[in-house]
Amino acid sequence: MMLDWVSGVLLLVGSFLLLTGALGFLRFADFYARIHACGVTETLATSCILLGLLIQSDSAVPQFKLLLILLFVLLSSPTSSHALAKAAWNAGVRPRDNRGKQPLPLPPGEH
Amino acid sequence: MISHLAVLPVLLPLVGAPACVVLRRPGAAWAFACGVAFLAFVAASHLLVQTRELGVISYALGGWAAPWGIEYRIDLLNALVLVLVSAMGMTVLLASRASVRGEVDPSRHSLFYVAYLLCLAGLLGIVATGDAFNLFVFLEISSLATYALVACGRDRRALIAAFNYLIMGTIGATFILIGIGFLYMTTGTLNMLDLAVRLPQLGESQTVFAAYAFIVVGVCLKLALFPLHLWLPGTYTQAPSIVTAFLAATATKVALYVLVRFSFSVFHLETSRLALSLEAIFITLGVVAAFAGSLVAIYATDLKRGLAWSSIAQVGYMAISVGIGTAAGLQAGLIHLFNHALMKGALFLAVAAYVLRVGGTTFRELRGIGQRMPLTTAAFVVGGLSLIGIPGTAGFISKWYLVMAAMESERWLLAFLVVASSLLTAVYIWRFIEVAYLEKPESGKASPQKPAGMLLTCTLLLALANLYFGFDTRLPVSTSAGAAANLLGARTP
Amino acid sequence: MELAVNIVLLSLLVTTAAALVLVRGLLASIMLTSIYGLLSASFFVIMDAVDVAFTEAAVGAGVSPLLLLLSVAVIGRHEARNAGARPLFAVLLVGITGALLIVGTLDMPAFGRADAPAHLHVAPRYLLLSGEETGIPNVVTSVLASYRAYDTLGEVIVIFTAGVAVILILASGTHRGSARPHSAPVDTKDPHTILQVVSKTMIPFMLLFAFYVQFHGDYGPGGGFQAGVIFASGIILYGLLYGLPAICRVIRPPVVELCSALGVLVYGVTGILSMLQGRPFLDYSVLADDPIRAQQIGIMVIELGVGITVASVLIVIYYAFANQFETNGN
Amino acid sequence: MDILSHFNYWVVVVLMMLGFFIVIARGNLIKKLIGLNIFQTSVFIFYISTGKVIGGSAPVLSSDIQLYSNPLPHVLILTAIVVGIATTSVGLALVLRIYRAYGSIEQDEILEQSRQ
Amino acid sequence: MSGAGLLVASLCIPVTVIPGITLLHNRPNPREALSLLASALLILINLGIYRSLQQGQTLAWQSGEVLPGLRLELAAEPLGVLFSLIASTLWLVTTVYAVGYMRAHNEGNQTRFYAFFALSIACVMGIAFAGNLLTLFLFYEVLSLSTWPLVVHAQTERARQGGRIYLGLLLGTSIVFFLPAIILTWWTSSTLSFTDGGVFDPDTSPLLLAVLLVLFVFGVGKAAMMPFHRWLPAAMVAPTPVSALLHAVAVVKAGVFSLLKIGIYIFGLDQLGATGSREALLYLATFSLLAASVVAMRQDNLKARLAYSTISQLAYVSLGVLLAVPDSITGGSMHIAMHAFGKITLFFCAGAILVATHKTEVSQLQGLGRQMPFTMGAFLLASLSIAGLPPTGGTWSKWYLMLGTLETGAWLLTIALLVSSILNLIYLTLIPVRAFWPSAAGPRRMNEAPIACCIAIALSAGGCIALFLFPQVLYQLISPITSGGGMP
Repeated sequence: MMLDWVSGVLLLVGSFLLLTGALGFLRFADFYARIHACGVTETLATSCILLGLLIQSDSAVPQFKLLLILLFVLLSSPTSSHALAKAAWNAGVRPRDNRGKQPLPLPPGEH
Repeated sequence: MISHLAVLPVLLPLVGAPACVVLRRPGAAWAFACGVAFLAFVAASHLLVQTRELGVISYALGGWAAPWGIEYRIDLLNALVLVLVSAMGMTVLLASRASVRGEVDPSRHSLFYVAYLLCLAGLLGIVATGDAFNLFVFLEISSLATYALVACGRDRRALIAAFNYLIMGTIGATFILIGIGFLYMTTGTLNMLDLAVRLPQLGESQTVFAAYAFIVVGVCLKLALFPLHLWLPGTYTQAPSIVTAFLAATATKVALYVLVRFSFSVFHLETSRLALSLEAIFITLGVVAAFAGSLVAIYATDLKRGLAWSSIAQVGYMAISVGIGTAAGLQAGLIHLFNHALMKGALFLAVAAYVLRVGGTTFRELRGIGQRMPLTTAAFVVGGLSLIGIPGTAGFISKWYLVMAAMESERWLLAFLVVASSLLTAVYIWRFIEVAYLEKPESGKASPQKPAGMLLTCTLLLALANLYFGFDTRLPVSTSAGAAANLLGARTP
Repeated sequence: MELAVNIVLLSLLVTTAAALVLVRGLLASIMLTSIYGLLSASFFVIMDAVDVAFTEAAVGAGVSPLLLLLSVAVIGRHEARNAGARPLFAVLLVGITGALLIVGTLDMPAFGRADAPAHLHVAPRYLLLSGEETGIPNVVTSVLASYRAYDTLGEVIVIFTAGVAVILILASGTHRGSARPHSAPVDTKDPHTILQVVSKTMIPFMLLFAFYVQFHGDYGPGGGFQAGVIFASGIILYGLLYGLPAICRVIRPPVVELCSALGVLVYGVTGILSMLQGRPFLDYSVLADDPIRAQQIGIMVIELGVGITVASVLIVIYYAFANQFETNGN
Repeated sequence: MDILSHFNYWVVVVLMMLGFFIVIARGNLIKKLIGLNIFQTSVFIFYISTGKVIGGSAPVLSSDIQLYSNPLPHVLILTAIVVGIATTSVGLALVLRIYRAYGSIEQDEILEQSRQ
Repeated sequence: MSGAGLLVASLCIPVTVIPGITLLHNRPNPREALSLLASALLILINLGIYRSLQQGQTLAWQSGEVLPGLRLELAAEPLGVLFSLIASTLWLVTTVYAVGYMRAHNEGNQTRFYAFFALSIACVMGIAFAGNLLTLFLFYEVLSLSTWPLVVHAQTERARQGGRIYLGLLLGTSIVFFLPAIILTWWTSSTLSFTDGGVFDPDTSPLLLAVLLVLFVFGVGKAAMMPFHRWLPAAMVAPTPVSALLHAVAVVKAGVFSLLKIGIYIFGLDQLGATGSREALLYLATFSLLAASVVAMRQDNLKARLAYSTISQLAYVSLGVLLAVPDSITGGSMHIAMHAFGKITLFFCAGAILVATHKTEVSQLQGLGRQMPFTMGAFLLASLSIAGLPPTGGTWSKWYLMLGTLETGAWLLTIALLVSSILNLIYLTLIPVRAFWPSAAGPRRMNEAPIACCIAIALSAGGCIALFLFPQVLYQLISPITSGGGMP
């Protein structure tokens, strides 16, 4: 019973985080901010949901599989965010100010 | 092996193709492919003999009985088309070596033969199968191989042609898939015989009607029936000549087979309510195709393109025969299917020889070719006469039966239109003959003669076949009569 | 509940497709295609088609966007605005086809009814007897690999044909099979260190997972095709990160080409074995004395053939495409 | 016949037609292939819908399940998906060659070049 | 040799020399000797067939089935024997003539010329001995095709134009009318064999028969019935030996011969007489007969004038068929022979004039009689034969045709025939008369054509007279037809 509660909370938190991530993705000003919003929230959110499901499940094989998926997500999700950001940078996308108008000045050594 | 006869014609090229990949030398690949095609032809001929003696041969693949497993069901109709396709596939392949060397990028030769075998296997598989979905799978095998073969053409327009064919062909195949899906929904089976039994029990169903419509449109795309012919001229013109010869002699024939099979064996077009309107549609489209195709062919300045349009016209005749829908009509269609393969095979092989010799197929390049290549041009003339329907050639027999069928069903105007359109054929064939024999060749363009003995032999062989089947018609006539009777008599209560 | 998910997924599908119609620009289109594939995979799960969902996820959301991306990398993402200005004709044609389809659906049995003819005729036998006849719980696998094994052979041939076709089409100019690029491996000044490290640890697991899927297909979703796709993805991932030459050194193109034929031959020869013993093509009963055992052996062998061919053909196709990128790209 | 019973089919028809429309109306060759992809995938969705039995479960035999969905469409669509990806890859290979030969993949531009 | 063997040999001899002719393309003398040899042999064989027929033997040959129930058949019957004899005799004469003409005229591609000539003759033999409509049609079509290379021999644009009209009309009519007619006949009566008294059931629908007759008459384009006559003038671009043998004798006679056979053996005279469309066609033939004569008068080119004259004379034979009484049939059949000898002489003369003086127009021929007295004499004789005046063979055929018109009571036609004869006289006989007329140009020395040409002219002109003297040979040969027992 207790475990059910825990898993319920985890699932809810996960869903909420996904929603915020999605909102951020839509509303934030520039590419990097957006990818930040969903990249960060997604990893946590998926982990929460997977954990919640892990608790719900009652036999060993699915639990093992879920664990593997969790591991995979933990590895792949940040990496893909990184890859995206890097690709954007290489393609010449530059961070902008809060309203998304002005390009921010480049760090030293870049042009 | 006799008991496996039904599956051998398809299986040999199907398994032969991957085995052919191992052979890296083009010559070896060609020789191997020829051997495989020859064996397939032998198997198909045996099969025809067997079906003539024993009637329908059923072969349960995987050992599972029919509606649950996939069945090969060979009756006279399949057997005839199998023999035709494997024979033409073999002949064109035998002729191909020199032409492929002349027209296809050297790095691709051995894979070219692999693709050829795959295409052949696909076509044979379509014909042999008794399962609607299996038909779709083999249709795709042959189509994919065809796209690759067409793209091997030398001109960059070959790529466009292949791409257009891919788009249209895939739309057609998807339509067929939709049709098969509808049929499955309403009957729960994919086996054609089973479908034929179950469909009449449904009575009038919109779903069945839609299924038939989609299958017909899909098949007609493959058949290049006017106005769904748009892919054909480009494809035939731009593909390597050998591929054109192969496709013209086999692919549209197989599509016609599928149309006939679905219309009469599965849907019982002759008894259904749709019959009248469909009759009119097929006949109208066929007549329009016959005239439009021939007219465009008359104004073509390129021999290959002209012949491509002629194929559209000839497909029109076949559509007419399906539209007539009587036993005589179907027989006429099947005979024309058989004979047209012989004609177009001979014509396009001759074109392949021309390409090899003068490097192109425009009328300007072909001036005076009759003096330079007397035997090839003689073969072309025989094929052309056959196309016109001069007595003594196979084409005459086709025309005879088609006009007969039209008269028997008292469609006098149709009979008249059929003979009148064949006059247009005479015009474009004669246009080439004048160019070939009466014009002086352009000076200064003497390309070195490449050895093409096999090509010439095969071309002459097909030309002789055109003459032979103009006099001894027992094989196509009796087989098609039996097949037509089967198709119409297969009404199951 | 199921109905709600159903409706949501379908509306998402429609939205995606509509967006595809409206959007210009190839990169966005490819992303939408990928989404479409993923959504339809999810839909297939709702429809109880787990095997299909698995495959569609791998193909619709994986392989085909990958190939599209590789092509766009060569060609560029631009899509002209006014190209193909025949919308009226298109609307007409689509309207007619759609109307015909709708007409066709009117007489169909209602969605999901257990007494629809499709569920009463052939399928019940599979559900009732396949367990006894083949000893394999996953009915889709037993139908695929035994009852309709010939279709599956056709499927393998189709994928093999695609491989042959792609080489045939793309090989001109460059010598067949030698995917020797002209430029150096990807961007030496900016090595994807993080990506490389992460994926290097993941690739072995991917390959392992491929084997799991290959051999677990009898009991759950999976089978040769899915396994082949996953295996190939592992290899392709390596190629994407370390460059074509690197992967070509590990797995030589001619070998892959031979493997693609080998898989088909494994399948075909299994069938021919039965013929040599006087049974129909692909009748597995000759492979062992016990019929169920024989079925299992047969299914395993042909699934292996499928896996080999699919993996090698996908790798071959990747090589051919990547080679285009390396020789033409940037 | 109530509306809901055919709702799935109709939506799928809409999906198919959207894909079909892209194939016909768009001039970009890659976009055409994408459309073809959508068209085919929608047909797959249609097939799978026909196999669904409400209340049934995935056709993996188990002693405690009585009602299964129809496995046959699944088998067919597995094959069809493979056919689809095969077509797409061949099509893309052609597009790449076309790009190399014409420097464009827009139908209009290619047609114009071909005419010259 | 057996009867069937003779028939096959008659077909094969011209064909078998073709490879020989082709191989000898560099050596004219043996090549032409071979042609002469073949034609002489052919005459012998045809005489053999004639003798066998007179002795009452049955000569027939059948192939295997081409279509179920339908074979290729050869059979010797009087009309065919008559036709084959005329054609083979004139082949020999024409070959002699051609040797002189082609060499004198320095024509190119002579090998092709002789080869296709031989092929055409083989087709003519096939038509003559055809035992059913299918066989007839087969050789009929191949004849059209094999004469095309002869028509376009010069390979000039004008020759090509002529070739197109030639082939277009001949193939067109045969495919659009003849072939459906044959198929319709097969469909109604299940046989295509030529049969005494016709093949149709007495209760066959009259409408069908009427349509069939129209189809046949128009379908046999080689009979040059108006309005499908344009091919004949177009074919005049060919070298003169071709015009002479093929377009005065073999091809056009093949047309009217086919009509005769169809009339006699497919319809049967009784049925033919009762067919509804016969009368209309009869008047069309009459119109053709008169109109062609009128047009011929307006032609200045000699060969064109002869061509229109041929059209007119062919209409006589068609008329004979359509009258459908024994006398008219006799007249029509005899006219095949009479006109053949007459017209070939005229063409030979035209060719001789061309070779010797390079003149092609009628208006240039004034006073030519002194230069070419022999040629012009022969021309006069032949033109009399065409007009139907003694001492030439044409007299008899026209006589029987007149009898035929009188028998059916068609007075109008009798008058038409008379008028036409007068027109013939005007446009043909006036030419030699004016040539011999003393003209201002004054006497010049003799300048005849090559000796081979003169021999040929002498032979054919002699034939005209011989036919006048011994018409009973012809009459006896063809009398079984009208008495109802032609076919073996």
